[in-house]
Amino acid sequence: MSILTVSGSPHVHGQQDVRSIMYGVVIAMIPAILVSIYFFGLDSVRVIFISIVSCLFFEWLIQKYLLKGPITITDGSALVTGVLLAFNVPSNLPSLIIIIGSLVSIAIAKMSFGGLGKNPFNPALIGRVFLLISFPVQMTTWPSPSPMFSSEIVDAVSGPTTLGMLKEGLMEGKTVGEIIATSGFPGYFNDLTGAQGGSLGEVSALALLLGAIYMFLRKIITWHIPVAYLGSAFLFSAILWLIDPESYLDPVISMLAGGMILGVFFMATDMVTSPMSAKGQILFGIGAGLLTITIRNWGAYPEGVSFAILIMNACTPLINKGFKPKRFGSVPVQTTIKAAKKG
Amino acid sequence: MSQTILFAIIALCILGVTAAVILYYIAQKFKVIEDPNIDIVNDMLPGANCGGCGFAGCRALAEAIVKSKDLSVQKCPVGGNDVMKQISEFLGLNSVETEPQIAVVRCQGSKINAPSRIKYEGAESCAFAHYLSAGESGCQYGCLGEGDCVRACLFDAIIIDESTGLPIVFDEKCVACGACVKACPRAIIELRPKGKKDRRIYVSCISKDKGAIARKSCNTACIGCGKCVKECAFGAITLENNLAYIDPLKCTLCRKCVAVCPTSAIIELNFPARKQKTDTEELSEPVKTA
Amino acid sequence: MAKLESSLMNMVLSLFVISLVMAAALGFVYNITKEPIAEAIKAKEVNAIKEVLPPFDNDPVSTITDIEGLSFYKATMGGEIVGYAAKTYTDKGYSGRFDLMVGFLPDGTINKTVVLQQKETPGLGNNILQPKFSDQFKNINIANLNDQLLSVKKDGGTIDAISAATISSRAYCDGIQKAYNAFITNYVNKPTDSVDMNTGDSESDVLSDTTTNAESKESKGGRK
Amino acid sequence: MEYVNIIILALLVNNVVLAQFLGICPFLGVSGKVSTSLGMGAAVVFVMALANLVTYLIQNYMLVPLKVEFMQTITFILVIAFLVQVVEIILKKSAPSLYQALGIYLPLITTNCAVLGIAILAIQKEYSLVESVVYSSATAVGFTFALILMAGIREQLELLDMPKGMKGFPLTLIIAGLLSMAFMGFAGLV
Amino acid sequence: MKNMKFFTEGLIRSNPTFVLVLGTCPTLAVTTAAINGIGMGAATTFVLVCSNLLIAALKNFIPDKVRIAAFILIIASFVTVVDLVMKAFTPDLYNTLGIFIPLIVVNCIILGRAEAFAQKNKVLPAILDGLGMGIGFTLAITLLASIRELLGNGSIFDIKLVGDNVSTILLFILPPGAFITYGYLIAIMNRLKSRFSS
Amino acid sequence: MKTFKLGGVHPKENKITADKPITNLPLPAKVSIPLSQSLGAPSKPLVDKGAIVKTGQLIAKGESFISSNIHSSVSGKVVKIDEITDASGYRKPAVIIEVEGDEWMETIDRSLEIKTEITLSREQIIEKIKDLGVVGLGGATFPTHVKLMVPSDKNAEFLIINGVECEPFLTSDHRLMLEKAEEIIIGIRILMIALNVNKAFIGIENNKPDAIAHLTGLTDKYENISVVALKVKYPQGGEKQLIKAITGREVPSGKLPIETGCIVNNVGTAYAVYEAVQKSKPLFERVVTVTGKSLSDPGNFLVRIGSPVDYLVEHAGGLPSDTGKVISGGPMMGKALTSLEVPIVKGTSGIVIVPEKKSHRVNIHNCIRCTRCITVCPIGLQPVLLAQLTAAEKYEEAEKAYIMDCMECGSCQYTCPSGRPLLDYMRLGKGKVGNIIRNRIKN
Ligand SMILES: Cc1cc2nc3c(=O)[nH]c(=O)nc-3n(C[C@H](O)[C@H](O)[C@H](O)COP(=O)(O)O)c2cc1C
Ligand SMILES: Cc1cc2nc3c(=O)[nH]c(=O)nc-3n(C[C@H](O)[C@H](O)[C@H](O)COP(=O)(O)O)c2cc1C
Ligand SMILES: Cc1cc2nc3c(=O)[nH]c(=O)nc-3n(C[C@H](O)[C@H](O)[C@H](O)COP(=O)(O)O)c2cc1C
Ligand SMILES: Cc1cc2nc3c(=O)[nH]c(=O)nc-3n(C[C@H](O)[C@H](O)[C@H](O)CO)c2cc1C
Ligand code: SF4
Ligand code: SF4
Ligand code: SF4
Ligand code: SF4
Ligand code: FES
Repeated sequence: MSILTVSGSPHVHGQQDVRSIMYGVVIAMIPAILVSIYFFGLDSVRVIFISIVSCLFFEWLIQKYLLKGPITITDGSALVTGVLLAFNVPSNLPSLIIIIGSLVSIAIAKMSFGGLGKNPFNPALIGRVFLLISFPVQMTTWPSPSPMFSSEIVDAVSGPTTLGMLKEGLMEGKTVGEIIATSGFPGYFNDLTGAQGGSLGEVSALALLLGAIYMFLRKIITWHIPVAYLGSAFLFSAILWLIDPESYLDPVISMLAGGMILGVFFMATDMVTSPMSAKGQILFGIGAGLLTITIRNWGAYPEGVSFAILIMNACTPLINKGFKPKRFGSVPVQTTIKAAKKG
Repeated sequence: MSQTILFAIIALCILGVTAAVILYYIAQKFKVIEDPNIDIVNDMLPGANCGGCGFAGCRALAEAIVKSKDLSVQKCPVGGNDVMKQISEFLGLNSVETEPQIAVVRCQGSKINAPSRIKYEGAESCAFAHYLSAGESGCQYGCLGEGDCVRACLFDAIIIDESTGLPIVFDEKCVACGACVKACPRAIIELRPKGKKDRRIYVSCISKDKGAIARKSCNTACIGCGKCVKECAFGAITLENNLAYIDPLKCTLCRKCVAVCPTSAIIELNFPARKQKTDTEELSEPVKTA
Repeated sequence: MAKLESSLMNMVLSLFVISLVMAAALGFVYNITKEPIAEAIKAKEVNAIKEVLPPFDNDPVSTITDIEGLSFYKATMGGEIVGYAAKTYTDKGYSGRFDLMVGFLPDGTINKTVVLQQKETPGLGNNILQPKFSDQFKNINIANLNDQLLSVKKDGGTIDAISAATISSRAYCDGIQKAYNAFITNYVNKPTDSVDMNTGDSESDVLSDTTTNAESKESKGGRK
Repeated sequence: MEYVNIIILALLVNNVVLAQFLGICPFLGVSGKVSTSLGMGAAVVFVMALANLVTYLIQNYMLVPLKVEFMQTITFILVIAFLVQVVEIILKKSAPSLYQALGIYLPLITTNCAVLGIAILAIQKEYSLVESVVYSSATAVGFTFALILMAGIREQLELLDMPKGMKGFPLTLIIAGLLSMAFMGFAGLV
Repeated sequence: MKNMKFFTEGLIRSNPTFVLVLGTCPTLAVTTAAINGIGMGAATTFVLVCSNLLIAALKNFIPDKVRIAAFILIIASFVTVVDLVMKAFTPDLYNTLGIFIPLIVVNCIILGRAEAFAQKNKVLPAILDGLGMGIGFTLAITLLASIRELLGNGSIFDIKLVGDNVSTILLFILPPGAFITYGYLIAIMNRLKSRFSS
Repeated sequence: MKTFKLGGVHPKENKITADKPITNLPLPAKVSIPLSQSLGAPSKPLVDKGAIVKTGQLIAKGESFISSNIHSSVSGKVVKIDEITDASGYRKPAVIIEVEGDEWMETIDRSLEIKTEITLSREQIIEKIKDLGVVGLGGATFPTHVKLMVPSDKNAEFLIINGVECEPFLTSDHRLMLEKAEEIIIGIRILMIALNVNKAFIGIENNKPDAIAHLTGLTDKYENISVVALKVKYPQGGEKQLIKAITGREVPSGKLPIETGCIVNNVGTAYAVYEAVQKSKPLFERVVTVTGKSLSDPGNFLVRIGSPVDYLVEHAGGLPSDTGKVISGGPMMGKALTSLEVPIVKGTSGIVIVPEKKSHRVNIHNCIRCTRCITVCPIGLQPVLLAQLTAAEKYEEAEKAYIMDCMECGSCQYTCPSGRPLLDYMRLGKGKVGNIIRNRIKN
């Protein structure tokens, strides 16, 4: 007999651990990674690779030399951050800028607070917003997606995103109808399957949805945030569209365009930075949905998802304070006796 | 030119004087009776109202100080230590001059002296380890090494020595605040007079087990043999519940008891090395940890 | 000396005295700095005018005329008009209003433009300060171009917008266009009406051949 | 619409703390707890609105007629300090419970540069009396908003152990930076 | 020698920016360019020294109950002087510092020093204290401003250090950059301090 | 199928001894009977060193309100009354008896006949249960007689018999229900008389269909006793959850089950009550499951109280060499032993041998705020918050967040993907908060 271990109960543990959750998210992102490689080719591989490696490297560096604590880069969270950061940038982003983004995500947004689980804001989004604000030129010049093996020679520099095109058009005083008619608008099908311009990860809504379904089945995410988010955003944009279809986008395209699907399923659901009760998560989703549409339509930035999620991240502790789970035995006993008699 | 100056003067004086007069009368009319000490302490504070102390302004801090009569947690970033000293003098808080004290750890049950018989896994908390079991060595009095005392110390004056698993106190950092004493679930840490030239002698064990049992779990346990009691010419050592205790007020630091203790449970600190001590003297000499 | 007691009298008195002295001192400083302040403001204006116009020897600030809400200055060299400077503005900037100074040669050619005051985003919008951008307006004459003149290429004009700062670039064009319109209607097309121009005699000849159809074209767009 | 614009601008787009850097000291100091932040926020709303009302009157009925606009700073700060004291004294006596909730924050407000800053800005922006009061109230609500967001986050972090050197001001500032980054999303709303 | 201590106190040990963390608004707001740091620092130092001087000189003439009001009056006057003088002689700097010049009045450092130091000390120490604090403040915000200018604009004191086509990290001269840079600077100072003290 | 609503987990059942009949364990050479075996104050010894005792003889008396009598489990000589190390390694007083034969007290009815007729009155029943040292065998070892003395202002409506056995591995209750069903039903009827209730439920989890069928068959003739099949979900066996599942009633926070008119007793307790009341047999032996995947011969044993654990393990095939942990009780709530020399006590329901590989906790990460602990908490607490509050020593806030309601079921820690020691902190916090509350009441 070896030395006996003494610990408090329970002495058994469930199946899921941090690693399986994080790698689950990575698996869920694989379809989108493949689609992005299909459309953007080697550039996509470069961006994803650099982003992952630098995220892991910075996490290791900080844990080893600054925090001097245990090194946990294998827990998968930096990996998720790396992939998601890559998903949030254009495929032609210079490597140095990607590295700066990773540094911001990991060093400022995550490790300053002590690492996994302690960060109040979503690291990948902080990285992305940091880059968007710092390098607006590079971050808003999108290469057009060009399917691999396709013989067309495409204008590699600017394939505007659905939303970018819209914003631009509206500023020139065109109506939504005109923009759609004149600008080679991607349309539902392209938005869904791939050919919409934009960041690596938002190219194909379908691939992202596939990953989301996987995460559902694995119980990595719950329905509350995505449903509340998409629902409120859809309703809000539908109302605007009904009021004035000239200047507001059709709600279905609104849902598919931009980083909506990516943000809703992969970033708003980050458990670290979202509320801890079901009601709170629904409130979080609704808030993010409304903010997204507000910023998209009236703000300076064409895309509101990142900001909306970050702002709701900031509200999360307050939401957590407001919503407590229902407690056993918090109702007077007579009520339960009566209820039991009825039922 | 003179007109501007005149108007400036008029504007400011009218404002200033009306303000002062109104304020004076309102202050008289709405006077609230309070502990006058609050005002005095408030006046001692810098009055920057910066909120840096965590209170809502200087007056709030003054109120807190006067009410709690405790200065240990209050800090004014603007005024600094001097101001706090002045306040404490005024409130008569630290007036009793005590001999400087220091925390001592009364356990030598290190990884070597008291080898582990079981392995504890769980919350990094001595309090919980204490609740859960007697401890890895089996000594139900000894240090659990999970560092509750370390976490309690605000001055980084106490750390766990990796090699022994026991806490060590840094003389120069410890301010004898007693936080670690309160934190230790086993009452291992004691505040003792710092001693002349930082020299201290104390029994580094608190096991009340009978000799044989105590010895079973730890090589350096006090076994209650009473040799030190006999040896001490000053009556500084008492034996109770199988455990010797050295009264710091009576102890003259003569070091005789240290020599006679069969288990080296008595520790001497900061003394010059003994002259005739040879390396071979005691093969089984336990590791000194303090 | 012992500290004064806090009696009502002492309190009012000391505050009164301090107010008095301080107010007096302030008034005094104010009087001293009044002139330099006014001069500094004027110097800034003159400097800007100097920058956008060829050398002159009069005091253009004294020739200030208000046309359509913009200030126009006339510069002469030895009594001969060398150009007009217009202080114009736009509200369409990324961060709201910014002020510009444009220099026109008597024949309607833009001599130079400078930014007087702006709050555009550093590194983006504030690249309008860079000569690379503003020099594009040099030597443009309305006569040589169609009415698309002062707009960025995206809107069909000739100006290369600063990348990722189309808004600021547009706004810049908007400000210049404002000044141009005012200049054309008041100095070029209506030479005799410009009554309050104290030297409004000779320029009509110079400019009479400059036909223009510069309607006040509001450039579309701008952020909502 | 005019007022809505002023409100959105002051509350979100040009948030006093996060974009304009006014009132940072209390923002850093009093944002430890949500309850305290609410008290402080309420006090600031009250004092700011009152201060803007009074400074508007002083500017337009005293400084301008007398042509001593250069006395703005000195008169405004006097009036604000005076107001704060009066409010404090009166509250303490006549509404002790309210004083406990709000009054204790009042002294902090005198040296809060947001109050003086907004008073001066309102004059610079040539707001009317009503606009000025709306502007200052919205600004103060914006201040409160930033304060409670920060307090919520700090309360949550309080329970976790943070890296050693980062505790206190550094983390608070970095959170403020990230918040301010998030708030940049509101850019261009009006 | 003793007087020297009054001077160095504010420079390092009680540096208003990094240790006391007071006067944060100008620290964050004007530090978009190194030159602003110097300007703001100089203006603040001037007010600090003058008000310390006057308050130390007048301390016995000011009854206790109105001392805050009197201090505010004195400080506000000097601030107005600075305001007027800068408007007259350095109009460009005046424009960039904007509203933060009049706001020197409410900078906690100044009132704090008046209360904590000047009203209890003689004139010379008060001046030295003001000078030390002021210079400590100036150096600190100039450091902060230099870092922000370098990262955000690629220049220091308007001297361009990178090529025209190199993109700089814009965020650093925007509000978030101010908070973040300041936060990390304090963290670094804390670390240095603990390293030196142990 | 009935179950409780809030929270719950489903650990792997591993009931490997479900088919192993209860076997009588031979007497050990020496037993150590601790003087503190039930909740409440330790009992006072009545025998001295050297005394000769018989099986079933009273050797220690419970003197305070909540404490119970202790009887000798063997016959032989008291060799000493001394401190022995208990399960957690602390030294506690015990009576140590050297076994000499097996001579039972004459008062005990050793006949094999099942005595169905209940002759005693309510008071006599309770008195007998008290005298014969019956305590709850479901875990908390709460003296049963105390439970039966329902306060005069409360009214018991239902007796609920807890045959859930939701802990993985353990099967002692299961076997008892199969082998001693008739006795258990008589015990239930006795308890019903003692409590003056006319309805009893037997709650059994659905993973024991044989027990459900067997008991349903036997209770058919009693219309006031019914068997309720329950969904398999941990902690179904928790008193509050069981009451909720069967009656739909919720025990209010901080209150006892009697508030809902329910009294819960374990099946083992019911059997012990039968033996005490009908056969005058004190509680000196119980069924213990000795199990573990690495054991060669796991089983359910009828064991005398005071037998050392290693003796039991010996009979279950000997201690495997790779053992890393030994648990007294089930893996969800049981206590890890510090040594194998400790005695079996009234509350020991099982001994689980865990191989070294499986005896360590999973890697600890920072909490990722995944909310799983909150979702599974059957009390609806926020374990993550409570653990953080405890670690930060914010006990007042922990109290306000209802830390005292935690029933220490361990679901939270079981499910936490970060392997946070949630229950460790919860227990610590409960201890501290409990002290604070006690001090408050005192003052
Ligand atoms: C923080 C920030 C500041 C900006 N500042 C300006 C600015 O000052 N001027 C400007 O024209 N665009 C600015 N923009 C960019 C606009 O939002 C918009 O992307 C651009 O003007 C139009 O893009 P284009 O020039 O590539 O067509 C800014 C963007 C961000 C994110
Ligand atoms: C301090 C204390 C007092 C109790 N008092 C009573 C009581 O008066 N009546 C009763 O029926 N049960 C009482 N109980 C028993 C509990 O209701 C419960 O049955 C017992 O703690 C065992 O529950 P468990 O095995 O689920 O932990 C008490 C328990 C404790 C800890
Ligand atoms: C989490 C938890 C699980 C429990 N599981 C069981 C169980 O499976 N079987 C059981 O009889 N008692 C179980 N108990 C104990 C019961 O709550 C209750 O105390 C017991 O049934 C009362 O009966 P007793 O007094 O006869 O022991 C459990 C308690 C807790 C807190
Ligand atoms: C469902 C899910 C979503 C996640 N989303 C993100 C994300 O958007 N950005 C990110 O940096 N990390 C994400 N992570 C990884 C991890 O939670 C994150 O790095 C932590 O915020 C770091 O403390 C996600 C993890 C999960 C399980
Ligand atoms: S807690 Fe206090 S007494 Fe203990 S080591 Fe630290 S400073 Fe000394
Ligand atoms: S001395 Fe006490 S508190 Fe410190 S490690 Fe040992 S047991 Fe823990
Ligand atoms: S151990 Fe306590 S907190 Fe955890 S799930 Fe069970 S009842 Fe809830
Ligand atoms: S289950 Fe664990 S990781 Fe998840 S919220 Fe609870 S403590 Fe945190
Ligand atoms: S400088 Fe302290 S609040 Fe602005």
